[in-house]
Amino acid sequence: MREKHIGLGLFSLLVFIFLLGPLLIISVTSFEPGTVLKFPPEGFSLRWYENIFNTGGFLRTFQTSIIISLLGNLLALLLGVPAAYALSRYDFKGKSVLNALFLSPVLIPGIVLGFTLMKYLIVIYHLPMYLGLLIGHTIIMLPFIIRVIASSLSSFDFAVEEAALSLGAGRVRTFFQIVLPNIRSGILAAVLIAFLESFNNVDISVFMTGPGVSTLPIQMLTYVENYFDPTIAAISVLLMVLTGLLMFVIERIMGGFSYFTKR
Amino acid sequence: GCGSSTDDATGESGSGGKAANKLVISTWGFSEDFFNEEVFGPFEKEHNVDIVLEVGNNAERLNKIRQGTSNVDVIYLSDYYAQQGIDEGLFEKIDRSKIPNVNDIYDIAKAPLGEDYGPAYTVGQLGIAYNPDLVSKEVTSWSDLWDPAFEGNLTIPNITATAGPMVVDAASRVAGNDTFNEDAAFAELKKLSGNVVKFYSQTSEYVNMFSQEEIAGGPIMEMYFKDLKAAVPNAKFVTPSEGAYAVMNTINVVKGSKNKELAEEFINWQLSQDVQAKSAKAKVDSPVNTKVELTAEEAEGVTYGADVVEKLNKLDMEFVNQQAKAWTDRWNREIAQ
Amino acid sequence: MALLTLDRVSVAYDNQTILKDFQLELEKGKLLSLLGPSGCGKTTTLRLIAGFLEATQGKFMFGGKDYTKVPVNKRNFGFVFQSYALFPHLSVYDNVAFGLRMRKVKDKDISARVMRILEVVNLNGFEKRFPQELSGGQRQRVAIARALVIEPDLLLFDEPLSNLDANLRLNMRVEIRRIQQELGITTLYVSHDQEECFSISDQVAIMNKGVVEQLDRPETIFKYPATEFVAQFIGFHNFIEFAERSDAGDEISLKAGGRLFTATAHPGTARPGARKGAIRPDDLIVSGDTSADLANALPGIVKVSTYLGRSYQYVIETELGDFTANQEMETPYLSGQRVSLIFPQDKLVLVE
Amino acid sequence: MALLTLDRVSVAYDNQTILKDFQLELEKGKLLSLLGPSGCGKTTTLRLIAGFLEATQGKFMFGGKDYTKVPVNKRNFGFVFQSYALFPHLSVYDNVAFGLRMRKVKDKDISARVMRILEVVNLNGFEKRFPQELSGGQRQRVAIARALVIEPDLLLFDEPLSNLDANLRLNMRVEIRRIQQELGITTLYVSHDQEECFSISDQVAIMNKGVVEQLDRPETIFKYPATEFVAQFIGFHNFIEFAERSDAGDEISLKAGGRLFTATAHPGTARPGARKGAIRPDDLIVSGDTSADLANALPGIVKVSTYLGRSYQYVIETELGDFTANQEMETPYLSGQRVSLIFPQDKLVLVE
Amino acid sequence: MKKSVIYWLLLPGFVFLAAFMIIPIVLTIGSTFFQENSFTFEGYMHFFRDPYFLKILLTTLQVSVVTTLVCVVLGFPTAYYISQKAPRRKGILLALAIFPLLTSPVVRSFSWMIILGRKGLINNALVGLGIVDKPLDILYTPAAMMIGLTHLFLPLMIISLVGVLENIDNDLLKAAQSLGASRITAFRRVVFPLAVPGLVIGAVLVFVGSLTAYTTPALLGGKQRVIATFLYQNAMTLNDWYLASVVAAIMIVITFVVVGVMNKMAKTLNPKG
Ligand SMILES: Nc1ncnc2c1ncn2[C@@H]1O[C@H](COP(=O)(O)OP(=O)(O)OP(=O)(O)O)[C@@H](O)[C@H]1O
Ligand SMILES: Nc1ncnc2c1ncn2[C@@H]1O[C@H](COP(=O)(O)OP(=O)(O)OP(=O)(O)O)[C@@H](O)[C@H]1O
Ligand SMILES: [Mg+2]
Ligand SMILES: [Mg+2]
Repeated sequence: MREKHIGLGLFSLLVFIFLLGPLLIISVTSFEPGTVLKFPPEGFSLRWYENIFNTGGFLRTFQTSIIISLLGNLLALLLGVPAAYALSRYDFKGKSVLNALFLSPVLIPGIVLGFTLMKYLIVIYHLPMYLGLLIGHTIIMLPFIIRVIASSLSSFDFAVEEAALSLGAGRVRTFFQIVLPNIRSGILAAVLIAFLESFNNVDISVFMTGPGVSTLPIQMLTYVENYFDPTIAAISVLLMVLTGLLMFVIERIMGGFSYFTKR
Repeated sequence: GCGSSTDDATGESGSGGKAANKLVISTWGFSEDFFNEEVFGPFEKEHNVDIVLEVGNNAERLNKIRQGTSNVDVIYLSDYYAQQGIDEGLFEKIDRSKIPNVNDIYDIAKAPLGEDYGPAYTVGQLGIAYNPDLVSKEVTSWSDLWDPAFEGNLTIPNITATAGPMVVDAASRVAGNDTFNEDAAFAELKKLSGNVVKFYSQTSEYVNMFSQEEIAGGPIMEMYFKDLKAAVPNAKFVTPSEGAYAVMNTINVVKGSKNKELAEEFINWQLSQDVQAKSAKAKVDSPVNTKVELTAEEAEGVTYGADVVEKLNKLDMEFVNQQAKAWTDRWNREIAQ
Repeated sequence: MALLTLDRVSVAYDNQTILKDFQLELEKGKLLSLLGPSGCGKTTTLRLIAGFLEATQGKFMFGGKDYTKVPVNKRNFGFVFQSYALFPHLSVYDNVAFGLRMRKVKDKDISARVMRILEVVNLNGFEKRFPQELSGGQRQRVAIARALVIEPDLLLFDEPLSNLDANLRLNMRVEIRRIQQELGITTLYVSHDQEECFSISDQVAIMNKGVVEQLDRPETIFKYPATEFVAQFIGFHNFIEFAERSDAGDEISLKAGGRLFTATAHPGTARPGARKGAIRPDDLIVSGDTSADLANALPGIVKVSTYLGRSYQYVIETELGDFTANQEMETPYLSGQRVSLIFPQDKLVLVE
Repeated sequence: MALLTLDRVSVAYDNQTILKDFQLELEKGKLLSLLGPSGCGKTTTLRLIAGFLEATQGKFMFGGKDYTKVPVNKRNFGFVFQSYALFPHLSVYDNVAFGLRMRKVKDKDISARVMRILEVVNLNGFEKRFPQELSGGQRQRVAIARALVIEPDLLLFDEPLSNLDANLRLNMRVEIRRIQQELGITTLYVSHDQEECFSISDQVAIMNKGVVEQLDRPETIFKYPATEFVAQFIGFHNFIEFAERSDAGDEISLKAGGRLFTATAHPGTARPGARKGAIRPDDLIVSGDTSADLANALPGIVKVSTYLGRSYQYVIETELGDFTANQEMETPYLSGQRVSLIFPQDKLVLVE
Repeated sequence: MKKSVIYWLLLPGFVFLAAFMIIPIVLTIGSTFFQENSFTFEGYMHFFRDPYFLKILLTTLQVSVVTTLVCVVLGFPTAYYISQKAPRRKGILLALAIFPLLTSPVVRSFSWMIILGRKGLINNALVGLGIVDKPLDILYTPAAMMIGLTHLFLPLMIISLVGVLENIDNDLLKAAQSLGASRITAFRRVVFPLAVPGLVIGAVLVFVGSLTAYTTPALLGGKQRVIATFLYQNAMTLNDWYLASVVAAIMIVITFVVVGVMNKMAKTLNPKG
């Protein structure tokens, strides 16, 4: 049976080459000493990495991006997890409507959503810019959180939940101690997708940034409108390294990616 | 420091706050280090004011001004977008007496959008850059873009880019019209479309394509030529015989600013010989102040000298703005196919 | 008064009624088994009592209080699931300790109690394993340990031993019964294994299609099934429709196909109208003696003969239909052989 | 030659060896049962044969061909899973029809065959239901129907009846045996139910810790277990360690605790060295007659008495340890009563 | 479980979305039906009468559908492969799969230029091997656009699929195989339908993403226009939010229809999904 996997493995390898090949090129070009992206690079230099740290905007907006993405994620989890639970555990009237509703932020072109949010949150509701940015990001994360968690709950054996209840655990406690640990992989996947979605977001952020408030993608966008050097490639590489480290930490601290294991 | 303060920038919309010692400037965000050190920093020190920056491209920043979501005092915009702001009444009229340095700048830059509104603090030129290794012909004129030498080798700016309308104008000239003729321009552009590999929206695309030899050349602003040269040392920049186009960036005071006088003070500072010279030498912006003197080396890649600047073709931004929608539509239908 | 009372309870899935006007009573400290065919609603009844299901009507009383609306986790009932329902992310130890932790038992006591109960279910050494790493039977034993360890007010078992092998099943049921009696835990028990039910129960309820057909002490049910369904279910596989019946003192005279039979009138069999006779295969005697005048006998021919381990099973064709009889013997009768079927008078019962 | 041969096969999960040098042979058309305690490797053996698991070493031959590397779907073996493994997205009908569709059977024939087999497993009317909407027993019946309907070269059953009630279990096992014999399908059967195994098997293999302890005809195993483990497992719960043994013709004389016993020397019990006696609780006779000189008898005191439905079960304390005996009787002996235990000479066997 | 609890669970999310998104969007879209205070379909008629617009709409839909299909074809086996791996490997592979999301569109398009360009790796290889004698035009064609979009959205597809695939009981696949299904058939008839919920999520994300994507088509797509181009031009350059909202409304309706159709199809594949 092992041999049968070879075809599949080969196919997956090609897909991974497709996904990662361009990243390899980016990584290589980020070491270009010259002021213009080149492939193959004409030498080796870390100057564009230095440039990231010397250009004030990147660190500052990186921080903002992280904070917004994390806070938004937390908020989306608080709002989304109960909803996902209700949607996958129970049958009730209006379920399909609510399902569609919770998915809807994905279905609206980002720029229109961004513009509308700016018009309403900032202009009409008079929310501070930072809060507006947070709400906007929460909105776009919510569907990912709800759908991914709901789909992993749909394969959860709820008899296990009943067992916990019968042993005296309250509903809330059962949820946190029994249900949650068993859908870890779903939660982690949801959080990851949502985080990336938010971290990379341009459409919403473009409208929700203002004097002193900006996110990394916006900063990067601004940068490439004016510069052509490999700094952005270097940032991409750093982000990948950072993600890699994060994964490594998850692996080490939380006992590995058993988070992604079945049941 | 300026720009780097994220604090209290959030709660500002609508409320005045400590407006007296804070100046919000909306700009593109390039050469931030240079601006912080040489432009904003000294001004902050001299006037005991905190400068807070909003960065982004023209359209985004103008949109925010429209919605009033940010309490910007001073805004840097290209002339095309500044004209939109003016048409929509978004800017304060300036008091030129408060900006004495305006008298030292090229005429073309003094009031590109009318006496009531801000001057251009930099004027660059849109010419043609090309890679002589790939183009057999020596390029001297806009009409050379139509030459078979550029077949499948050319990029031109998209209509929505700042330089887009300039190419439309150039096409009209190539078609032999002294005054702008829209139909002729588009007919000519349609022919050009065959040579075009790609319409570029961002200069970075141009630079990348150029360095990878996906293109041999096309219209580009002189300010970016140094980057092309870094990639292709043989690259050439020419001012076409019909004349290059003036690319002007203006600086205006936003309506409702509580710091109008300080804002005008700032505009004056931006036009000062000191700032202009420094930014020219750092190759950040081409100077408009006539008192700025540059050596030949310093002038490379910079649009410099009255003789050059005064010869530039200048579009009527009000007209361009009125036509923008129609041109975009025609461009999409007739050219970009 | 009964500790537990189900008072005309109905339960439905979607629109399909599973239990209808269901009645059940159980006294404190007793063990009652629910026995019935697949799909008759045993699990449903247990789930209702546990609080996982809501009745569409009726009342559930426990200890004199109305429990109909009491939430699951406030009931302090232990439940052993048919599908184990172990916590996949917890080790065997933590699975068992869960209920104790919920009760804020001290860590030291937890450890002692968990280890003791794991010993009871024969799983010492498995504390650190996770459910995925256990065989089916091992999982079920963890489930039993988990429910037992909390010493609940009511224990609910849904076929707890069905995946265990015969020996373990034997030990476990003795163990369950011992613990149940020692602690005096009132218990409701569902199983397919009749012997299991009979051996550990104070009372047995035979269910059919959402209704209790008979609720009695095991001995009574075993000997005197009240209805044909119960009789069939507990192993009276042979039935005779008698045409006539006349009761005379201790003896009941019966007639079928022109033949006369007698049955002893036990208190349980004195069901007035009943004219259907029932007898177990084990109680039917197959005799090679085909002489005419045996009492309560019926001539027949062996149709099928199967080895059952201990005994041989025969299907015997007679003028009153086919009968099944089990008999221990060294050399079996062969197919086609003529035999007599003898219906011992005290083993023949009458059911409705 | 055997149709199926497992030749010194080993299987390991991670680093833990489950089967070690496992040997098994099965002849065409026969039904062999694997019987053994929970966790002994029965399921593992089945999965190996089905092709779901790979042996770390050894060979699996089927029909004279090396099947070790043949992919699952080319084996044409039917498998009934312990955990059902029904397709949750398919209706009962489509679940059963799946295998036929894979064999490109015509829609009309599929329909006929599916409906027939659903009738066999007593599930007509359930065609449109989905697995989630069935009770445990109903699910298992669907799984059986799904495996039977394709009439496979080899049928593998993993405790197929464990969730069915006694009656259905009885019907189903007769049905399985009938189909198996009619179609001559070679079958491997795992069950915890000994009676089930004995009644339907041509051969029974008793497994212990990944090894076959005894493989024989059911009658032989039932009467003459070869080892203490097998004896214990199939219900010889009473053991006596004899100090002396002397064989003389048909009879074996034995001595324990100063008492003399005799056992009949059946061919199966003539195990030279064996000096451990074993006897079933059912075969031990409990007598109220405590007079000294009964043959093969041992005096004792009743410790525990339990009702088992048909009979009473006694635990009796003697000088040779505790013995368990089952006895049918109207009025039971009471705890504390002095009794005699009689070991019928032909029921006492000697095991290793 | 009281019914009301269900609604309490849903309420916070609902209120949040309603207040901050639904109402604003409905008002924005609603306003496209009003010009000078009277109800009108003008904005929409304008578009649907214009064959030029319809053609672009069609092209965009084509690109989105093809991208979605390609993502399914590439993503499904890969996700399955990942889901079968031991936990540790699985985590690493998933991490690798999401890396593309971390790169800026501009650098990414540069790397595609390196790969697909006239002097790029592929053309160099093709010409070098003598398979073609003139470099192929791949960059700046609709194909390049689809490649870029696939590269961008494939990770989302993979993650969504791994989420459901890893929860499918392996015994089911084995049961299917034992019933005579080849690995592929078992996959198609059992694993695939059971993975449908994840597939739908993945497909919706990819489809909507491709439909509304602006940067990637703009950078890689050459002269090809997509519908998002109009939206951006109107919104950002021409400051015509009325038309932008009209285009947005059209796109929203299309997505709802497509998502609806996908859900329908999913239901027939897996009625219990
Ligand atoms: N979730 C459900 N939806 C619809 N019908 C159901 C559901 N669960 C059970 N049923 C039906 O309810 C009836 C009773 O089911 P229950 O599980 O109580 O049976 P049971 O007596 O425990 O059977 P078994 O001995 O097979 O476990 C069955 O006919 C079953 O098909
Ligand atoms: N995936 C696994 N990983 C590790 N150990 C396993 C795994 N599956 C089974 N085992 C172990 O292998 C041994 C044999 O398991 P198997 O399932 O074959 O037992 P079994 O005889 O079928 O038992 P049961 O009658 O309880 O079903 C058991 O000790 C079990 O704990
Ligand atoms: Mg049940
Ligand atoms: Mg097993």
